[in-house]
Amino acid sequence: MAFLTELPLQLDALVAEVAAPECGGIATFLGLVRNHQEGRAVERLEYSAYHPMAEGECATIVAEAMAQWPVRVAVRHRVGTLLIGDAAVAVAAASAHRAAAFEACRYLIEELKRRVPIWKKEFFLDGSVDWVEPR
Amino acid sequence: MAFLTELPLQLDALVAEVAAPECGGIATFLGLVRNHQEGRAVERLEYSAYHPMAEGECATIVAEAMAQWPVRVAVRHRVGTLLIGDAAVAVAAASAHRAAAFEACRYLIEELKRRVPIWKKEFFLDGSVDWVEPR
Amino acid sequence: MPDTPSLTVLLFARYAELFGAAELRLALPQPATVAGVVEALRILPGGAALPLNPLVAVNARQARSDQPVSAGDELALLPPMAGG
Amino acid sequence: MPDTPSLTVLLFARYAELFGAAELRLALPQPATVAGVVEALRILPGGAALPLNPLVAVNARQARSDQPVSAGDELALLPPMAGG
Repeated sequence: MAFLTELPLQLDALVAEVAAPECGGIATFLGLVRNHQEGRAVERLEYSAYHPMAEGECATIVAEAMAQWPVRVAVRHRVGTLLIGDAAVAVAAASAHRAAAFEACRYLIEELKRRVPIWKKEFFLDGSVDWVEPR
Repeated sequence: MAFLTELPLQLDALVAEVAAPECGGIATFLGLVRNHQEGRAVERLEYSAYHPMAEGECATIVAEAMAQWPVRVAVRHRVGTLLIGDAAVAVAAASAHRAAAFEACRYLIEELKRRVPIWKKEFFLDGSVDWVEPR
Repeated sequence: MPDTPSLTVLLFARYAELFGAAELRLALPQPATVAGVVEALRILPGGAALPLNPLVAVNARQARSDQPVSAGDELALLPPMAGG
Repeated sequence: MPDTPSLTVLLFARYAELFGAAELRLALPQPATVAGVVEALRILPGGAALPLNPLVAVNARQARSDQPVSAGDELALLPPMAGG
């Protein structure tokens, strides 16, 4: 299934995708649009992506996780306009034991944020606008 | 809300419980009944608990997590008969930033497993029965 | 023994199977401590298989073996915990 | 310039705003490398604000600045990534 989507993310669907009879634990992470950024009140975010490269880089990161841990994983990132509380990214990792599930889930979200060509423009309540750049 | 329940666990409900406009990340963990235990095929588990102490210890662990990290958390554990794939325990931790959410989520599940008076009896497909004890 | 000071012992999981009961009523032992209760349990049928220092809660709080107990207390014998 | 060898440059986020365009067509520069394309972009209107070494992908794969480019390639100029 595609990594990028314009539709709302469904954590339950991701969990169902990775669940399997041999799995004893599923760790998930949901990244949400929050109402503040460095002290300023946020109104909405607009996410854009370089789609073919984002899909490829995501597949690479997923393969890296599956090579490091015995996990089943799923990742999804939303693009378009998101409001406060909307989920921008969702990650799920299932494994026989919980340590692998946690470690793979953390690896996936850290690498996705660092390596996948996605950008977000922040619209503040005071009318100002900023491209978000990692610190 | 009570920590122990006989009803199926709903991860979405837990996520909704901890979500808040100031939260940018929610980490969750779902512990499932898996189909094998040390090489033996499992048919079902029966969970029992010392209810008043379990509720008290859970509240203590939740308070510890909230003292260590700026998080909103929810935890639920199921009791009774569970089949393969059923969720036995669900934990959610929401925070402004993801590191705190991950760390609190991990802390909660590790401490719950170690300190809360819950027991499980494993029924194997070959008809044998065992009380599960931590290694 | 309506006049004998007594306490309640709750048994869980493997321990309940040892004694064939989930709850016992015991006369307050001498010494009146957690360890005294465990000793009294160990001489009951099935009790010999109890570990020497089982985890015990008094009134739903974990207790040390030298903690005093009183008539009316609820003791719980807790096998190793295995939630999750 | 139908006969001039050219390549496509995709611009994203902040960079698209610099140039006022999401896509440009450039004549293959000399030298025909990633760095050569970046130099050609820097002299276009808006291009001076580009960093000296922006992250670039060639045909959707991250590329070093000395990587050769060919006519028909798709280059993408990538601002610092900010997913999640």
